[in-house]
Amino acid sequence: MDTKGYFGNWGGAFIPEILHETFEQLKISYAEARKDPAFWQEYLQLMGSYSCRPTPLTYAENLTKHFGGAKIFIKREDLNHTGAHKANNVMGQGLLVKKMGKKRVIAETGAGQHGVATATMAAKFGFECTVYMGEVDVQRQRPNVFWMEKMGATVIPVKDGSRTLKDAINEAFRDWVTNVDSTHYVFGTACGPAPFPEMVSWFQSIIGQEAHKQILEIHGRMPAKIYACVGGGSNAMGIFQGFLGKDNVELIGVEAGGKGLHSGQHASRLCGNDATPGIAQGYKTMFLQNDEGQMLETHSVSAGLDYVGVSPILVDLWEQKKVRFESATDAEVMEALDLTMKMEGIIPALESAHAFVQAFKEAPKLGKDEAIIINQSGRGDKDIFTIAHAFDDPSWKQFIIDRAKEYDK
Amino acid sequence: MDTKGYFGNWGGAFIPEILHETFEQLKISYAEARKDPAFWQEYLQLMGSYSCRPTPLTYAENLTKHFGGAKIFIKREDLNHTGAHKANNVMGQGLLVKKMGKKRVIAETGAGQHGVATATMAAKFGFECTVYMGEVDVQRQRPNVFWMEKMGATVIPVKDGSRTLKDAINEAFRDWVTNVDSTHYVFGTACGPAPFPEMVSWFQSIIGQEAHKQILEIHGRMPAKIYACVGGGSNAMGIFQGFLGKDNVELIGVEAGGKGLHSGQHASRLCGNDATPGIAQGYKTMFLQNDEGQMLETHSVSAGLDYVGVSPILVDLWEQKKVRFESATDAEVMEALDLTMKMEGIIPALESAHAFVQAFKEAPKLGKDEAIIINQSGRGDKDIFTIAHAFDDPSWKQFIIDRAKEYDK
Amino acid sequence: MLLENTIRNKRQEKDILLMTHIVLGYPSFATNRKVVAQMVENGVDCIEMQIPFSEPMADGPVILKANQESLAQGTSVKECMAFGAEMAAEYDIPFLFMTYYNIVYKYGEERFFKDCQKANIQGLIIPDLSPEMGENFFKLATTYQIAPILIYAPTSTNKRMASLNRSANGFIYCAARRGVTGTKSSFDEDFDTYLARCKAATTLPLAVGFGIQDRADVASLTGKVDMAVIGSQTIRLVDEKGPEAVGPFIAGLR
Amino acid sequence: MLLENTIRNKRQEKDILLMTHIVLGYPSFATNRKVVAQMVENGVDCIEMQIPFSEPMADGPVILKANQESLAQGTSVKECMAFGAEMAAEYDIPFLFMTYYNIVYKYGEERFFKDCQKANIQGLIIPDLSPEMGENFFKLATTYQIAPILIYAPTSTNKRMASLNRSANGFIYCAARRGVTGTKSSFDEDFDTYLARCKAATTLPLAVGFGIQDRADVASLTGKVDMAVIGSQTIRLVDEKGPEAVGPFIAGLR
Ligand SMILES: Cc1ncc(COP(=O)(O)O)c(C=O)c1O
Ligand SMILES: Cc1ncc(COP(=O)(O)O)c(C=O)c1O
Repeated sequence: MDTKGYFGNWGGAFIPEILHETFEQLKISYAEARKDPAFWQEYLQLMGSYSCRPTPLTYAENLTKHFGGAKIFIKREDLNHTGAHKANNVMGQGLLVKKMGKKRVIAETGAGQHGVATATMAAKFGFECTVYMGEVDVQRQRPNVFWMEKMGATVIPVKDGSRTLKDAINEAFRDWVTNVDSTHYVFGTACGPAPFPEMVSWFQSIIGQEAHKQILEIHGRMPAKIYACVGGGSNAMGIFQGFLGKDNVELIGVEAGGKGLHSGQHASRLCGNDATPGIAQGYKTMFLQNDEGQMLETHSVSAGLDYVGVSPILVDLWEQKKVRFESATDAEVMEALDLTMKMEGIIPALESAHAFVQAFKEAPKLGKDEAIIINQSGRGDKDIFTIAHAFDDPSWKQFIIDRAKEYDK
Repeated sequence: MDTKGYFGNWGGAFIPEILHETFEQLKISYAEARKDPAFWQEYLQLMGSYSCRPTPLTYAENLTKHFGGAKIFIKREDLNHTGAHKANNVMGQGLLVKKMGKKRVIAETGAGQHGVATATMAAKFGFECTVYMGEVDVQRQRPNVFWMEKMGATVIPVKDGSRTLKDAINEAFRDWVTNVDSTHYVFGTACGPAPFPEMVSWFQSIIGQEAHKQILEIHGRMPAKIYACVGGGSNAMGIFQGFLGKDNVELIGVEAGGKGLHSGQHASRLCGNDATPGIAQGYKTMFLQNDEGQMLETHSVSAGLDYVGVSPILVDLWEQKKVRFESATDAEVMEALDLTMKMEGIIPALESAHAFVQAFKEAPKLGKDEAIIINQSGRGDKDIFTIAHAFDDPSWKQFIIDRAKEYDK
Repeated sequence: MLLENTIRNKRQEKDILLMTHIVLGYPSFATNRKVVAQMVENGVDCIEMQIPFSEPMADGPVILKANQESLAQGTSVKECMAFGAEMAAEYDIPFLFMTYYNIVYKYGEERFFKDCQKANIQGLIIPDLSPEMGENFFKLATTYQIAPILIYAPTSTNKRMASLNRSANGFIYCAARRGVTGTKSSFDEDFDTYLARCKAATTLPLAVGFGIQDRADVASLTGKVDMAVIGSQTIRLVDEKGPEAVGPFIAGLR
Repeated sequence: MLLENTIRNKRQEKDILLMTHIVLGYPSFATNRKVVAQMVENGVDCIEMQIPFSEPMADGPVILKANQESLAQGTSVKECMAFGAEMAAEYDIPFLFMTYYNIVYKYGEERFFKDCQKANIQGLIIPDLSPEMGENFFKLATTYQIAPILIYAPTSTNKRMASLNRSANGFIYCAARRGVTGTKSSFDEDFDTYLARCKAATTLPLAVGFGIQDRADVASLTGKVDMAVIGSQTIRLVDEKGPEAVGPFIAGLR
C-alpha cells in the first residue's frame, strides 16, 4: 500500500470528509499494531484459545484418488469458531477496537457470515453491535439473523437499492459518519477504503502462514497451485499471502460464474469482460457497473460472492499476472459440493465450493507427486436453507411445510 | 472393565448369541488397538488433521466476571469437525473398522449428531453406511437427515416403540444380527454391551487428556470442578478421565431435568429417584423403567440427553461417589444458553448447556483463584430449529411460514 | 431333565416335532386361548409364550409390533404367569416362556423361577442372556428344574457351541440363519454344514427356528432335526385371518 | 474565482444567501424545471443539482430514495448535463453539480469538466473525493475554472481545514454535524466553536448545510455564515405537496 492507500492503480480512500479524522486514527492504530510483535502474539493467542487455530490442512485422499492427479489438500477454515475465515478478520479488528478505546462496532453482512462473526466478537469483547444487512439477505438468511440477535446484536434490514450486500455497506457508512466518535466499522472483506483492504488481508494472512508451514511439514515442499474463492477477496488474500512470490506456486482466484459468464447473471469481476474500473464504496477497483458508473445487480448461488467489487490488492496482483482468475457456475458448484460431501465427509460453504470446482478441473492434469491446496473458507451446514433449496430436496421442502403448519395457527 | 465387561455391578454384554463371535472379534481388535501405541498415534494424527484437535480450552472472562467466583474455562468440543465430541468416538471406531476389514457401518442416532458424525466418517473411510433414527427424531431433525443423505448414508426412520433413540438402537441391533459379517455397529455413546462403554470412553478420553494439559498450562494447577452433561455419558467420560483420581477435582455430571425431577417428564437416571437397575439394549445400568421392566418415555428439550439408560461406568463412579450428579431443567437450559451467547459469543448445544447451568450455580461459591471447566460437547447452531422454537422467536416462525409458502405451490 | 425327556419321548412317535410361538396378550389373552387350543388340537408338541418387553432387540417386525401392542393394552408379567399356569394345567404338552432378561430380572430371578415352577412351565428362552452373563439364572434353572434353552447361531464357533452345551438343557434352539425372527430362511448346503456342527456339539435334541413358514420348510427339516419352530407366521395368520385359521395351518405342516 | 465572486457580490445585498438542492430526474426533469423556476423566482441564490448515483454513501434516506427512483426511470448523465446547461442558460444564478466521484470518473474527468464548462456550471461538489485522492480532478478544476467545493466537517481538525482550504474554491461547504443529509441539526455552542474554527481556516465564503429545515434555522445562521443550504427539505416538500409548494416555502425562509 502506498501512502495514499493504492496498490498499483487500485484502492485509495474515497471517503466523506467527516470520516477523514477517524481514518487517520485507524491508520495510526493499525500501523502501530503492525509494528508491534506483541500485538500479533496477542492475536495468535486469541485465535488459538477462542477459535481453534491453527486450523488443519486436511489431505483429501479420496478426492485425490478420484481425480488421479495432484495430491489435494484442504485448508480447513470451516473449523474456525463461527464456521468461516471471517472470524480471523473480525477478532483482529476487535483487538484493534479495544486498543482504540471505542465501545461500539458496526458491520455490513451479505450471507450473514460476517455479521455473525462480528456479533460474536462484540459479545466476547463487550462492545455494542449493529449489523446492516440487505432486506433480501435478511429474508434468505434468517438463521444468521437469529444468532446475531441472540448474541446481543441489533440487525437492521436495509431496504434501499438492491437490498443486498452493497446497500448494507452504504448504510453502514451512513451509521459511521453519524456515530464516528464512538464507533468502529468492522469491514468484512479486503475491500473498502484504505487501510481496510490491507488490514483485513493482514489479519487473514494467518491462513497462509499456517498453510505454508503445514504443507512443508506434510508434503515436504511447496504446492503447485492454491485455489481460493473470491468474493471481496479476504480469504483468497489470506491464503495467497503465504505463497506470494514463491516461484512455481500458482495462485488461482475463483469468482462466482452464476448462470454463466455470458448470461449477465454472475459476479465475476476479473474473469470475464463485464467489469470496468470505477470508484465506489470508498475505493477504486474493477466494478460490475454500466457505462455511466451505476452498479449492476449481480447473481450467485452463494450470497458471499455476490458482490459488485473486489479487493484492489487482488486487481493489482491480477494486473501483475501474479494471480490467475477463473469462475465457477452455480451448477458446477453444486456438483463439486456433492462430490466433496460424498467422498470426504466435508461440507464446504457454497462460496468455498467455487474453489473446489476449479481445483477439480486442474488436479487431473498435474503429476501425482505434486500438491495443490484448496482454501475451504467456510462450512456449508450454515447454508442448509440455500443448499437444500438448491438441491431441490423434496423431504426438506416437506419438512418446512410441516413446520410452517405448526406455526401458522 | 472386568473380564465379563462389568464396572462394579454395571455393564456386561447381554447380546443375542448371533453376535457373540463378532463381539469376540471386536474385543480382540479393541484390546490390540489399546495395547498398540501406534494406533493411538494414528488416531491423534487423524483427529489433528481431519478435525481440529486439540480443541481449545477457552477462558470465559465475561462469565467469570459476571458470576464473580471461580475462573470459568470451556473445553471447546463444539469446534470439532461436525460440531460435537461425537466425532472423536466415530473416527476412532472408523480406524478400528478399517483394521477389522469390515466395509459397512451402521449407527443409531437421536439428535442426529452421532448419525452425521458416522456418515461423515463413512464417507471419509469409504464405508457403506446406514443410520437408524426414530421417526419422531427424523421429523425434528430434518437438517441432519439431509446432511447424512448428502454424505451418502441411508437414513432409515424407525417407526416402532417411542420412535426415538432407544428404538433406533434396537433397530440397529436387528440390522447387525442380520449383517454381522460385513458390518460394524458404531455405537454412539458409552453405553451398550461391553466393550462399547469402555471403548467409546477410551476414544473420548482425548478430551480429558487435552484438558488436563491445557488447564495446567493456563491455570498452573488442577481445576476445582469439571462439569459435563450426561446423555449416554460419552462426553462426560471423555473429560472426566483426564481428572479421575486427582484429589480435589470434583466431577459433576448433569442430566436432563426436563420439566422437573418430579414431573415424570425428564431423563434423569442418577439424579432423582425414578430410575432402577435393569438390563436392556445389551447392558446393565440404571434405567428409567416401570416396576415390570418396561422402559418409560423420557423428555428433554435436548434430543441428545433424552435416553432411558446411562453409561455403566458412570453408574459405577456414582456408586463410588467419584462423580456427583445434578440435573438442569429445560427452562434453566434456555437461560444459560442465552447468557452464554450474549456474554461470550459462544453457542453451546442444548445438551452442553445443561453443564453450563450447574456450573453457573456453583461458580459464585468458589474462590477467584480457583478454576472450573465446562465441557462444551457441541455447538448449538445445528439446533436452530429446536432453539429458535424453544425461544419462541416470532421472526423465525414467520420465516418458516414464508418459506413454506414458496414450496407449497 | 423333564423337558428333554418329554421331547425325546414324543420324537419316538413323530418324524419331526412342532413348536409354535405366541405373544402373550396379543391381540388379547382371549385370542391367545383360542390359538393355543387350535395348536394343541392340531398336534403342536410344544409352545413358547413370549412375555412382552418394550425393547425386543432380537425380534423382527411382526413380533416386535405384537410386543408393543400387547404392552399398550397393559399386559403385565403377572397376567402372563397366570395364563401360562392355566395353559399348562389345561393341555398336556410342554409350555415355555420366552422373554428378555430384564423381565426376569425385575420380577426377581428366584421369584420368577418359583412362579414358573408353580405354573408348571418347563423351559425358558432368554435370547439376550448367555451363561456367562447369567450365572445365577442358570444355577436357579437347575435348582428349580426348569430348562434354560440356549441358542446356537450360524456364527457360533464349534468351541462356543460346546461351551454353551454345558449350560443348556431341554433342547438347543438353532437359529436357522443370521438376522431376526420373521423372514424366510433357505435350507441349503451351508445350512447342512451348520446343522452338522450343531449335532457334533451337543447330545440335546435340536430345534430349528427363524423363518419357518410352510410345509415345505418343515419337510426339509424332517429327519435332520427334532423340532421345527414356527414363530411369526402364526401371528401373521391370526392378524390376517383370525385364530380359526391356525388349526388348518398347523394341520397342513406335517 | 467566478463562483466566489458571484457569492461575495450577492452577499453584499443580502444578510444570508440560500442554496437549494435538487436530485435530477426526480420525480422527473419536468418537475425539476418547475421547482428550479420557483426557487429562482423566490430568491434562491445558488442551486446544487445532484446527478444520481446508485451508491450515494453520504446521503440520508430522502435523497437516497430520490437517487434510486431517478435511476429507475433511466436518468442518464447526459440528460443531467443538458438539463444543467438549460437552467444555467435560463437563470442568472450559479448552478453547481453535486454527485459522487464514479460518475465523473466514468464520464471521463476531462470530458466532464469540458461539458460542465460548456453548460456554464460553476462548481462541483463531490463528497467522496478529497484533494489527495483527486489530484487530476483538482488540476482540471483550475484549468476549466470550475470551483471544486470542499466540505468541512465538525470532525475536521484545524490542520485538516487549512490543508483542504488550499484546494478549495468558490466557497466552503460546512457540514453542520456528523451524519448524513436529512435530519435536523442544532446550532448550539459547539456549533459556534466549530464555525469559528472554519472561519479561521479559510478566507472563502462559508455555506452551512445538513438539516436546515426552516426560517428559524436560517435565522440562527444569519450573520454567522454566508449561505444556508436547504437539502432534503425541499425534496420532501415536493413529494408531499407538489412543486408549487416550493415557492412559498423558500419565500418564507428569510
Ligand atoms: C464462507 C465464505 N467464503 C468466502 C466469502 C467471500 O468473501 P471473501 O472473498 O472476502 O473471502 C464469504 C463471504 O461472506 C464467506 O462467508
Ligand atoms: C452435543 C451433544 N452433547 C451431548 C450428547 C449426549 O451424549 P453423551 O452423554 O454420550 O455425551 C449428545 C448426544 O447426541 C450431543 O449431540
